[in-house]
Amino acid sequence: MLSVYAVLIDGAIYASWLFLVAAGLTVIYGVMRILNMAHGSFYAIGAYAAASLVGWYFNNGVGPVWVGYLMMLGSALAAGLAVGLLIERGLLRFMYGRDEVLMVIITYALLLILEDAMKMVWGVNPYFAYQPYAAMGRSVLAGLKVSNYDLMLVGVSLVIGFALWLWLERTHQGKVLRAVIHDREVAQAMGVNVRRVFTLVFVLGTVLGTLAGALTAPAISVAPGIGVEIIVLAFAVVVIGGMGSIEGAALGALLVGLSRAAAVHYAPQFELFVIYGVMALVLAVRPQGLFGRVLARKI
Amino acid sequence: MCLDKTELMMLGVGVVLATSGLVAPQWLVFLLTMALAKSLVVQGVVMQMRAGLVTFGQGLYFCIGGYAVGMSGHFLTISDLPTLLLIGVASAVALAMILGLLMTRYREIFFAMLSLAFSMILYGMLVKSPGLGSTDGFNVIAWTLFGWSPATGQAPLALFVIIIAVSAVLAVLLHRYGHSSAGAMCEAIRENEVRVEYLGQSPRWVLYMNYVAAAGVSALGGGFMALAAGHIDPEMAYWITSGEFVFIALLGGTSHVAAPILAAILFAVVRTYAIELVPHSWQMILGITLLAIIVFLPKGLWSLLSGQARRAKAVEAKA
Amino acid sequence: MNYILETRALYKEFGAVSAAKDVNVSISKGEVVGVIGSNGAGKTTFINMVTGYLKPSRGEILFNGQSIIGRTPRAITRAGMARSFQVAQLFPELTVLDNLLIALAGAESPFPSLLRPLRNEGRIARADTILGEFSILSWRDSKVTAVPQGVRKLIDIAMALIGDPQMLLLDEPTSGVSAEEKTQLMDTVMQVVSRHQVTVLFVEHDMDVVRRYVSRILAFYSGEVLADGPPQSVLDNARVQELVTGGQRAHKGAKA
Amino acid sequence: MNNYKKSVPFYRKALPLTLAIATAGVSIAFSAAAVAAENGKFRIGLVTFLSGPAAGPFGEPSANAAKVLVDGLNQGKLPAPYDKLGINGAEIEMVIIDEAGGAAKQVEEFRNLVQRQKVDAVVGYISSGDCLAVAPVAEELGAMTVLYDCGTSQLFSEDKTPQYVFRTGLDASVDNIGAARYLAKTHPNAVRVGGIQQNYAFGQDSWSDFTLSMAQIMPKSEVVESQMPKVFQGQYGAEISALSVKRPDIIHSSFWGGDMEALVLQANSRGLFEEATAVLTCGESALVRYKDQAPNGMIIGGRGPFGAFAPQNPLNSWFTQAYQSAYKAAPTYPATKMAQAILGLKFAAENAKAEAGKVPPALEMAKALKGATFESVSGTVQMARAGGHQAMQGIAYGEYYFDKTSQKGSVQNVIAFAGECVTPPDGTSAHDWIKAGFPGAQCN
Repeated sequence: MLSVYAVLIDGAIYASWLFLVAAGLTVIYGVMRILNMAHGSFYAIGAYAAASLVGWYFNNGVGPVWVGYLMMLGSALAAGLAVGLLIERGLLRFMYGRDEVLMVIITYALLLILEDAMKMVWGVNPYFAYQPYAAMGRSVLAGLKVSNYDLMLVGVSLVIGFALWLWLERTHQGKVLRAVIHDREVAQAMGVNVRRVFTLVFVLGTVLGTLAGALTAPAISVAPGIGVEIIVLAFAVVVIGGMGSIEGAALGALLVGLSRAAAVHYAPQFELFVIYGVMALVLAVRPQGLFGRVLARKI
Repeated sequence: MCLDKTELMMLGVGVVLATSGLVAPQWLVFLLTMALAKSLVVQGVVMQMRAGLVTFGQGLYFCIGGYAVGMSGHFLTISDLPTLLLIGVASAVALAMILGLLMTRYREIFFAMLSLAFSMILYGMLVKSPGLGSTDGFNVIAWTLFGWSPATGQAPLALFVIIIAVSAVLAVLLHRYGHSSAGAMCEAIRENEVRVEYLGQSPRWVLYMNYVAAAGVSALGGGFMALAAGHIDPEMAYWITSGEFVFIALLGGTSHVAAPILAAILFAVVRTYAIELVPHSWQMILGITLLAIIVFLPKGLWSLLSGQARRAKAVEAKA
Repeated sequence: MNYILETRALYKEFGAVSAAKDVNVSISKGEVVGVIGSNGAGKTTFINMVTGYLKPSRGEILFNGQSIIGRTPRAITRAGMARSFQVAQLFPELTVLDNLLIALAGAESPFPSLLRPLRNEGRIARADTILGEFSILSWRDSKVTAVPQGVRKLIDIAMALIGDPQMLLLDEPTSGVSAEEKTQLMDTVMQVVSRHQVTVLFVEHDMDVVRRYVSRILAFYSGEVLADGPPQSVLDNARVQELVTGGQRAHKGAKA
Repeated sequence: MNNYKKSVPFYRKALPLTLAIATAGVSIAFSAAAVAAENGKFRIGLVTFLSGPAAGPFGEPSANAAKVLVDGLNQGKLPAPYDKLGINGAEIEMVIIDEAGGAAKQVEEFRNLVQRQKVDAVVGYISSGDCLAVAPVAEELGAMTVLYDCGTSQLFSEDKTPQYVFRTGLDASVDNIGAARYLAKTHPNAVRVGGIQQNYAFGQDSWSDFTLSMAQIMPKSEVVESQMPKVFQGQYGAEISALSVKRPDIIHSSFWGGDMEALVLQANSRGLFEEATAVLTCGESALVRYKDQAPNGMIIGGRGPFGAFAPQNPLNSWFTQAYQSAYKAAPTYPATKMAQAILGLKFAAENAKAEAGKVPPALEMAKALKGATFESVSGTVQMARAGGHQAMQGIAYGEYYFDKTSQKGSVQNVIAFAGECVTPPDGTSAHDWIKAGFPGAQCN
């Protein structure tokens, strides 16, 4: 019985982490139709930025802990803005209108570059900034000891998810965005400044990526390759949910999170490919993903 | 069958390379062997690119080919090279005939992602199989050819000659396929599937056939890789490996069967020296190269050659 | 009864909108039928249903007396019904010649050959002839992307015709073509199709164009066949004038 | 017929160019090969991870250790018996290669090292897959090869009659037999055993070796849970819950590097390591980094008498001091193992029949190292297994202890087990030896 609660709790926690990781990816794809392979690198950059800054803060003198959390968010925001603007203004905007799959390959090249760039900046030694994670302590849920930090992650991803949804569905800007999603040309004709929208969205997506990294950093040891490891994971979630849909990403994350937690508890031997199994299954039944739209071609 | 000039040329290049193997240093012979093995996989990727499909999971068939060879050597103690390779190709084709039924329903990004998913599932299964050495993989037994087993140190050169022969023949076949009705139909599907349907053709059938064929070709590459390296591991099915194949495909371009071979060799040479000279940032070099190719040579390195060729033609015309 | 195409009580609904209401049309071999009607009257829907691109909600379609409901476009094409498109459906990155060669190879066999080359004297000669008939041979070796709209429409039709269909459906052959080109383009098309002795049904907005070539007119309005018969009688039909030809003027005004 | 050729592009013209480029490539490579000629120096090809997750915890310390040692040797700074300049009087020159990229690529790089770079010996390899793949090539090329870290028991059962391949590091089964023996001594009453391993060969082998040993050494113990998360996953929330709901007394893990640190952090802050005692076979490599995030009493090992477990001897104190001054940190076990491999190679070269200042032929070096006993930073090493190609050494385990005042972590209650106690004799695989109840094991 306990393990059933455990599955639900672990599933929820893992799902919320997955959603944090996948949100940026799906926002960017939804508006710009770019499946951004470099998203994993954004995640890693956020993690490195936070880990190095927070680590430095706690290793030199003992300030109040909450400053550490502010630093995490601050570093993620700064890194996201910088990297996002640099890449969108400096590279991607010259590539718009190219074939979707080609864009994937472009971002793949970006990933290769960023991976080494990070090695140059932060070296290969792991960064270990555990204080924000440890400081929160733990609580007991249904007889299971859970880290409060993980519970906080659940809250954060709920907030972010809801905010994104509100923004897209309830604000004027969101309407503009959806106009762009549905038809770039028409939006342009309606006088929407698509380029500005793109810049905005890409930077937003990047910040979401770095934020996910920064929030994960205190719980892990930040080492080379963490970015590469999560890309495929995020892809799977987004594809399952239907690329470009926030609700989809949320549902996909929940699906993957729960099935993985269940696998870990009841059938550890399937854990490794349960994610791809779910993805292949969903795609086989609904090629466009759970929330994806099919566009019939007019002739 | 009469060969046209291009095909004769390709066979010629093959002969030249093979003979140069006799004088070239062994490390180079080995490097070229590996490159050619990869180029076979890339041929499979290119075949699908011509039909407008980019696969991020060709490592699946690369790996199947390699493991089929390794396992039939290990468990069935088959050492005859042609038999091993045939088993590899056969198993890949068999799998492709099943997966193809599903894959041909997908296009663009979905095809890419689903192919990736399948190869990652294989990766997961292999990692979960201690019997097959899990991530360590296992060593492939020494091969023989119709009962003849090469003396120690001779195997790499022998394999080099064999793979050149195979690639050359395959290049000729693929060249013909590229110019055949079916090959043209693939490009037509890439350009406008609805019209193909209204020509009384079944795009899915053409793609299916193309998918299965590509799987077979790639498996051949996997088999050769296993025999050359003497070792196989699940890394072959990892998505990064598949990404590398896409990389090489774009590097060469899809306009000519020799392009993947050229690209694979270039890639191998560049990477070897990059790792040596800048061991800490060779990925970055690859990334920048890839961007440069996409921006400046969207049709791949081959467009350089063709460009030159056209200029040559022009000069000829003037003269 | 030797109707080549016959539809019985054909219905098609898209949600609330109905694009076809009880459409009964019978066309005999050798007829040249013009279909008129303002945008959204259901002309293209009719063609799409007849060629299997859309499945009708209810009703029956007979081609040479055989039902073709639920058959794929390729099957219907193989049965001998070819079509052209409102927006020319070509292979943009290939040459005009290759477009036709592929169309020809496609028509020859449902299973294209893996090793025998697409280009052989036979096919090329055939393609050249048909390009000649449409007098666009000069474009033969240029990429479709480099070819003007009018020519593309002709290539589109040529690709439909090269497989020797029994019946040809032309969906607005002159759309996207300037007014002055129209007549000349239609003349070429009609000369060729009459030479090939193929039953033709074509959709057209411009009444003068229609009048010139057809032996019979179908007037569509909001999914229904408003009138069906010899050109004059249909065009003089009061409701047609009110709802179709009149509507067309308004429609043209809107367009301009 | 003819005229359509116009629309067929370039192919005919392009192929000579292919030919040109191909030949150009060949000739370039040729010249490159010519450059790397013999130059009288003792050239060592050094292969370890410079990129990827293994670079930080393993690759970098190893490479650093190699640099420290080679500099020391070239300046003749080492204490006896290694006070001779360089190797056998010849100056040492290193060619460092990144081990990342998979076994197939490593085979390619190995051939490059031997045949193009013309190195006199290759030292390296962390990944067991790479070791397995490289060994046969080394034998084929007759290249003196010293494997320093990889732990697979398969190595010498694949390479049955080794000639040029040696391993100065220990077989992974030793870690886990040792771990079981340590538990028997320190936690005799532990019953419920859980495990969490990275899901790849090393993790799977470690777990099976450990469980088999426990069945023999602590028959009362039972396995209650086994988790195998993806390697480099970093997040172990679900696994930790799955373990803790089974209420184990002991949790065995062969995690290493970032994964291990993350596991310790997450499990510790979720109280798992308070209820259960953790046994980390690779735990020593993060000794200085746990700080207060690891519980006191956590059992850690160093895959042999390495790192913090290395004994006090002149060689080790020189090495530790030199490493400290060069990299501001104590050498962890990968560093020690690398040093041991290079010392083994030096021993081999200097005991091979060759005049001083000359690089002895590979075969002579191999003969000299086969079955030899040499002094190392980790004490005396006997090449006593796999027909004299596999080092046999004791293994030690200890408990982590963090001192709040000095903010330093250290190892306590260290118990060392002699090599004969934890190493299977030749001819029997680790599994069979354990299952048979360690016949012939001599324990202190």
